[in-house]
Amino acid sequence: MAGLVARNARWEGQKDYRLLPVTPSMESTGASREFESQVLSVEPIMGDAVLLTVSAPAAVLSRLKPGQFFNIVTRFPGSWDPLLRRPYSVYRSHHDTSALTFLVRPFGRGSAWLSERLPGEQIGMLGPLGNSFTVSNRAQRLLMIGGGVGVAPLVMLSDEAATNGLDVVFIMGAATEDGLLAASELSNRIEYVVATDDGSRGHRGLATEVLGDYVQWADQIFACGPEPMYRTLRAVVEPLRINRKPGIQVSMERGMACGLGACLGCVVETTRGMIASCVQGPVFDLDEVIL
Amino acid sequence: MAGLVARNARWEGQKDYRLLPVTPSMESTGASREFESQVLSVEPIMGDAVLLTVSAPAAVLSRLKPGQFFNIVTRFPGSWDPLLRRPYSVYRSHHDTSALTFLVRPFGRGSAWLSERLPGEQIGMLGPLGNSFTVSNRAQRLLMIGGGVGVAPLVMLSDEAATNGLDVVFIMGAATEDGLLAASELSNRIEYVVATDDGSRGHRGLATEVLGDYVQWADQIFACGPEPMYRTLRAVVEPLRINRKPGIQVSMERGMACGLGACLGCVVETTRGMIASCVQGPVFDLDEVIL
Amino acid sequence: MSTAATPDLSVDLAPDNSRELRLRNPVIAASGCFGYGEEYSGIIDINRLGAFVSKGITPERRAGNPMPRIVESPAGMLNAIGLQNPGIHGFVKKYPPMWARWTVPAIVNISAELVSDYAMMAAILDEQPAVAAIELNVSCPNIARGGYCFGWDPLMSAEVTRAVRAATTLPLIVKLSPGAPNIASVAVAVEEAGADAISLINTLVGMAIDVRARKPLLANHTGGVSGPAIKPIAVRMVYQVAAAVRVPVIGMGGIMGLNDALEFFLAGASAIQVGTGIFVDPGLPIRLIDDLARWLDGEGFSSLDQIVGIANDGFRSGQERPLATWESLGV
Amino acid sequence: MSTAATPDLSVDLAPDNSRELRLRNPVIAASGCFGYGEEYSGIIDINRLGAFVSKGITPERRAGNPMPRIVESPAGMLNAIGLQNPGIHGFVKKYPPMWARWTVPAIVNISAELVSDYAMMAAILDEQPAVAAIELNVSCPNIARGGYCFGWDPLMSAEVTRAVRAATTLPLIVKLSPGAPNIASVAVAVEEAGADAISLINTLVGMAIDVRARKPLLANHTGGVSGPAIKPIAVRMVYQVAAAVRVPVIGMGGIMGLNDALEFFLAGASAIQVGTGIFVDPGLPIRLIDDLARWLDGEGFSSLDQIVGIANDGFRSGQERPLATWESLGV
Ligand SMILES: Cc1cc2nc3c(=O)[nH]c(=O)nc-3n(C[C@H](O)[C@H](O)[C@H](O)COP(=O)(O)OP(=O)(O)OC[C@H]3O[C@@H](n4cnc5c(N)ncnc54)[C@H](O)[C@@H]3O)c2cc1C
Ligand SMILES: Cc1cc2nc3c(=O)[nH]c(=O)nc-3n(C[C@H](O)[C@H](O)[C@H](O)COP(=O)(O)OP(=O)(O)OC[C@H]3O[C@@H](n4cnc5c(N)ncnc54)[C@H](O)[C@@H]3O)c2cc1C
Ligand SMILES: Cc1cc2nc3c(=O)[nH]c(=O)nc-3n(C[C@H](O)[C@H](O)[C@H](O)COP(=O)(O)O)c2cc1C
Ligand SMILES: Cc1cc2nc3c(=O)[nH]c(=O)nc-3n(C[C@H](O)[C@H](O)[C@H](O)COP(=O)(O)O)c2cc1C
Ligand code: FES
Ligand code: FES
Repeated sequence: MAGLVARNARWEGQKDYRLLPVTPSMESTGASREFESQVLSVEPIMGDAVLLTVSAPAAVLSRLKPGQFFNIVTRFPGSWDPLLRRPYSVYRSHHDTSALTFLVRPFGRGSAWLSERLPGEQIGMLGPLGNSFTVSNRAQRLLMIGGGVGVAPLVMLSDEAATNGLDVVFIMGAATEDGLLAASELSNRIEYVVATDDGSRGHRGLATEVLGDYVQWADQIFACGPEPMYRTLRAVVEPLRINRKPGIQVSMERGMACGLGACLGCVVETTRGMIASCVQGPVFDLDEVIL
Repeated sequence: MAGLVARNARWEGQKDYRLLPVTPSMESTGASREFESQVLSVEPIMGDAVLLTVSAPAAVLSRLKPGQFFNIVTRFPGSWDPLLRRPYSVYRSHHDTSALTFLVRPFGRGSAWLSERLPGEQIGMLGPLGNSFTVSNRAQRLLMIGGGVGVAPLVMLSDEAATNGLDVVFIMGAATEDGLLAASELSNRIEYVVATDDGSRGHRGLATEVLGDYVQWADQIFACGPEPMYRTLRAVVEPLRINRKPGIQVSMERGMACGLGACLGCVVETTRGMIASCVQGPVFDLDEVIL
Repeated sequence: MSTAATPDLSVDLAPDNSRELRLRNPVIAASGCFGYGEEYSGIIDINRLGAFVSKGITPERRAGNPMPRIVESPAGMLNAIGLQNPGIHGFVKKYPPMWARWTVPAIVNISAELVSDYAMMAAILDEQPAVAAIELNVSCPNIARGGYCFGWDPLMSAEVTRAVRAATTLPLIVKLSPGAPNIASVAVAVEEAGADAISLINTLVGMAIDVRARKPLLANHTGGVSGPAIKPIAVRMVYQVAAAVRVPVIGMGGIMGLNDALEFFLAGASAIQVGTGIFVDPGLPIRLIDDLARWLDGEGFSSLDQIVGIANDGFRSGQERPLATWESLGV
Repeated sequence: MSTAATPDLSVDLAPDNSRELRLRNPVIAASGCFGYGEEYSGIIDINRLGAFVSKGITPERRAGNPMPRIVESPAGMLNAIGLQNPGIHGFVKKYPPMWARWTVPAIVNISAELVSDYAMMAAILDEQPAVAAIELNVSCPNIARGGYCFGWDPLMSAEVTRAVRAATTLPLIVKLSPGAPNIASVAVAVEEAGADAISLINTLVGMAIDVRARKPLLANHTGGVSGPAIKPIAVRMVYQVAAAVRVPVIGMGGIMGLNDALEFFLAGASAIQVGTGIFVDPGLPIRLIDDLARWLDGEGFSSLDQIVGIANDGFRSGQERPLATWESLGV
């Protein structure tokens, strides 16, 4: 391999120390962000959805921030169909038991597979990935608004905010009462406001309809749900804001392949251009997103 | 659809009554040979193999003959990989409980999947398929020789022969003792002769080596195993036979797609030409097979 | 069957041919995957199919390839059967008489290495009342052109189509090869040469290596890839062909269920063929007929043609397009 | 890494080029699946790779296609990213300086619509010390020829190869398009035109229809199919190309593990690229290096070249063959 040495001599001289080699140990500790989790529990929630709790290395939990997600293998070993990993936001992290909880709604093949796991099974994880919700240090009052499984990252965000003594109003909408998050899932320091399409609980109609009352109260707004919800959100909030305050952070949902900014398959069109939502997202300032 | 009627008038006149329409009820009764089975039990046997027992309609059991097989779905629902069904010979049929038992050795993806099923799960079946071993009504002494999972169809054949008061010698070979069929799996009316490569039980060496002593005793020989075994079988038996007696029937193993004679992917080269082993096989007269 | 009654599933695959090819429904069993029909009798109700296509017939009898002839591939399979068949003369003695007693239209798939042989077979089939149509398989080597595949070249495809057209008045379906770089130009050429309908896609050429044995798994080395793995390629080609021609298009490639079938109809197929899917799930073609009727009904359509091509901007526009663009190259 | 030490995995991908392209192992991250390298730093030990290929670079900056850009397909995926990249000028400012500090060879993949633009980019890259080689992507529309894809035609592929060869002395890899009807003839043409190595296959063009929305799932309509689904086609093309040319062949298409990689080596590939497999399993390329070393060791081989092409009868025979035969058509 003389040629190789010769060829690389120029480089050997000036190795890049920003590029630390990734050792197998880093993989087991999750330092490389690729690791295997063990399923700890699977509990039904919000109708047909489940709360999937899995083990995770301490190194992963310690750097995890609300709004981040994991790109999860949702495939039977030995089968290449379905092929791609699926991204899931963290619903809650458990430092005591070194575990993570995800809220999974069976939708297509991947989520159906994931929601059918049994305790003890292994699952391939990649993460934590993406940016996160950022609570300004001047903010005391946080308004959360979630639609369907979109509540997942907002629950972790609310957990932290409540712990840090911030005031949180959590608005959730669903088709019927069954689709709602049980109040018991949220700290009792949090004001939980619900809306259902059929009025079976709380306000009859969309979550965005009860939103108005809280906009001027809030220092920051955090939302997660389908894109149509963000359009309504914008329409409702815009007239009530005074020079772009309160700021609105939204988590954008995109199909993903790599989850690492390499494939550019998950971009979000923004005033800054096409941005990879797996690295510079999934959380965006609603003001810069082109819906 | 006037055109259609017009076009088909010529045919309508002379409908084919050999082509009976297949009704949904035929599917549930297995009369169409495509049906769903429920897994009843999965028990370890012969080292890493399992005995898989599944429910089957009475209509299927009543026409099932030794040497026939089923083309079984070995895939997770919602996944197209691996794609094709796998053929498995019937190891034993249970008229009392209306069930079938297969002997499955985990080998690749399909057999691994099948051997991991749990009681209560559904499995897609197509069968019974293929021809069968034929015991001449002049035959009293039957010699069976099986290698590995190749013993499967010979067990069903021996069951029937013993019940019909025929004399059966059952020779089985395996690498080690663990690979052997337990004697308890065979009727005590059957003489069970074993050989192991390491001599851990019975004759040390190949099953074909103990064969010689029984050839002239036998009226018919039935074999199932890998093709090399058939070459040895032929070499050993040929010098001992008198004008092609005893006759030798072998079950040939071929990769299959349709299992119905439609794709011609499973042919065996014989003195009669390329024969679809899923319909005119898997059982062939060894004298006509070109190995 | 009652459910299947509601919307009109019938389709005319040879509108300009007086010996029309009108099917009661658009679900056809594909060539090489349904034998000669009888293999599936008793398993499914063959007479409910829109039609079925025979195994490929050649001028002379063929013994086919040595084994192994098939091997699984990711979400698909490879086959190299080698056109094992009794040859056109043996074929006509045996099968058309049997088919004459069936109500399901039987289409005969023909393969050859010489234009004259294709024409010869077509002339023989022309006289068989129980043969509803011919499917011309152009995925064959043209030995008069150094073996270059007929189906890869618009001119060669048109030449063989013209010769067969001249030899028979039977409805003529030309089955395109996915090996053609520009499938739409081949489609336009065979349409002009007299094809009543166009079917696609045939298998893509593939190979699998047996790492233990250190040689190709198939005795023939290469084989045709079929099944779900090729579906995206098939849908794309159907979409491009259905925009370029006006004759009916018959789509196939990896259809395993209603959603797959709908992808082809929405892309512009007037009918579909099911091949590998029948091996995996023999009940599939009949279930597709019922599921399709139920779906159309549920979506408020009264006939199948209301959905053909509705996902295809340029459906039957036949307009001239650039040979390729970043867009059409999938970039 | 200790295991990886034993057999010699090194490979020379430009034996006739004085600016050689010698890799410490044959595992390369494929273009468009590894960004510019940095995206995977910290996830895997990039410096252990044989090399990596950059995202495709174009003469001008490109914003890429609207969303959705990717969708899953059976045992594969479709992508229509639209070559989102900063353009050659923005590229050279940012990435080569970063790569200069790495020990892993960086290969730049270039795409254009004009022969002159390809040559312009090659000339710029020629002066970048941190660029180890150029991979010429000919799966692009040649607007001077009505958009006919460069890679579908031997002459057009040779023309652009010649122009790039004249513009740089860098090791030149030409990446073939699977859309070519006769891939071996394109390979021979680019070899004669000065390619140091040939890589294949790029994605096949596919499409998926959203049945609910009644339109194509990808905003671009068509997209490139990659992953296990295309592996049999890729292995077949590598087998045919490796028999026709003498320059090293780099194989890719659906490699997800050691057995897949070995299929390509045995078919005649001197090196492999991993694309979609990295998305599914980021640890794959590094694991392949170790698994390959262990396998060679276990099978008693002391170096990788001992297995290259051993399943290929005609390996590097370069002999003239008929354009196609029943056998080569998979029949
Ligand atoms: C950053 C991020 C966080 C996410 N967090 C969660 C979470 O906490 N809980 C959760 O349940 N899901 C979450 N998702 C969605 C999740 O990644 C999957 O897309 C979803 O589970 C469906 O995947 P599937 O395999 O079941 O369906 P697929 O088989 O992938 O999709 C079936 C069909 O539906 C389409 N489709 C896929 N996903 C959706 C969707 N969400 N809405 C509408 N159509 C869709 C696909 O394009 C496909 O055509 C998140 C997505 C992103 C990008
Ligand atoms: C008529 C018939 C009856 C059969 N009866 C039984 C039975 O009773 N019990 C049983 O366990 N199996 C039986 N088989 C074999 C069975 O059908 C499968 O081939 C076997 O289980 C392996 O399938 P797989 O999916 O696990 O491996 P695959 O993933 O299909 O195969 C893995 C690799 O091994 C090769 N291969 C497949 N099968 C074999 C084999 N048997 N020997 C060597 N290489 C192989 C394949 O070509 C592939 O390359 C029978 C086969 C036939 C044709
Ligand atoms: C085993 C097998 C044999 C085939 N034989 C033929 C043939 O003789 N003539 C032909 O035109 N196509 C033949 N085909 C191609 C199919 O008709 C069909 O075009 C292709 O398999 C794609 O459809 P599918 O994915 O539904 O199988 C064959 C396919 C298979 C799998
Ligand atoms: C998201 C994505 C982007 C790609 N971008 C490029 C590209 O810019 N240039 C190129 O030559 N090939 C590109 N490719 C093709 C791959 O480099 C590779 O040839 C193909 O995906 C087959 O390999 P695979 O099955 O391992 O992915 C891309 C592939 C994917 C999946
Ligand atoms: S998922 Fe690949 S860049 Fe975001
Ligand atoms: S498996 Fe199809 S003919 Fe035997």
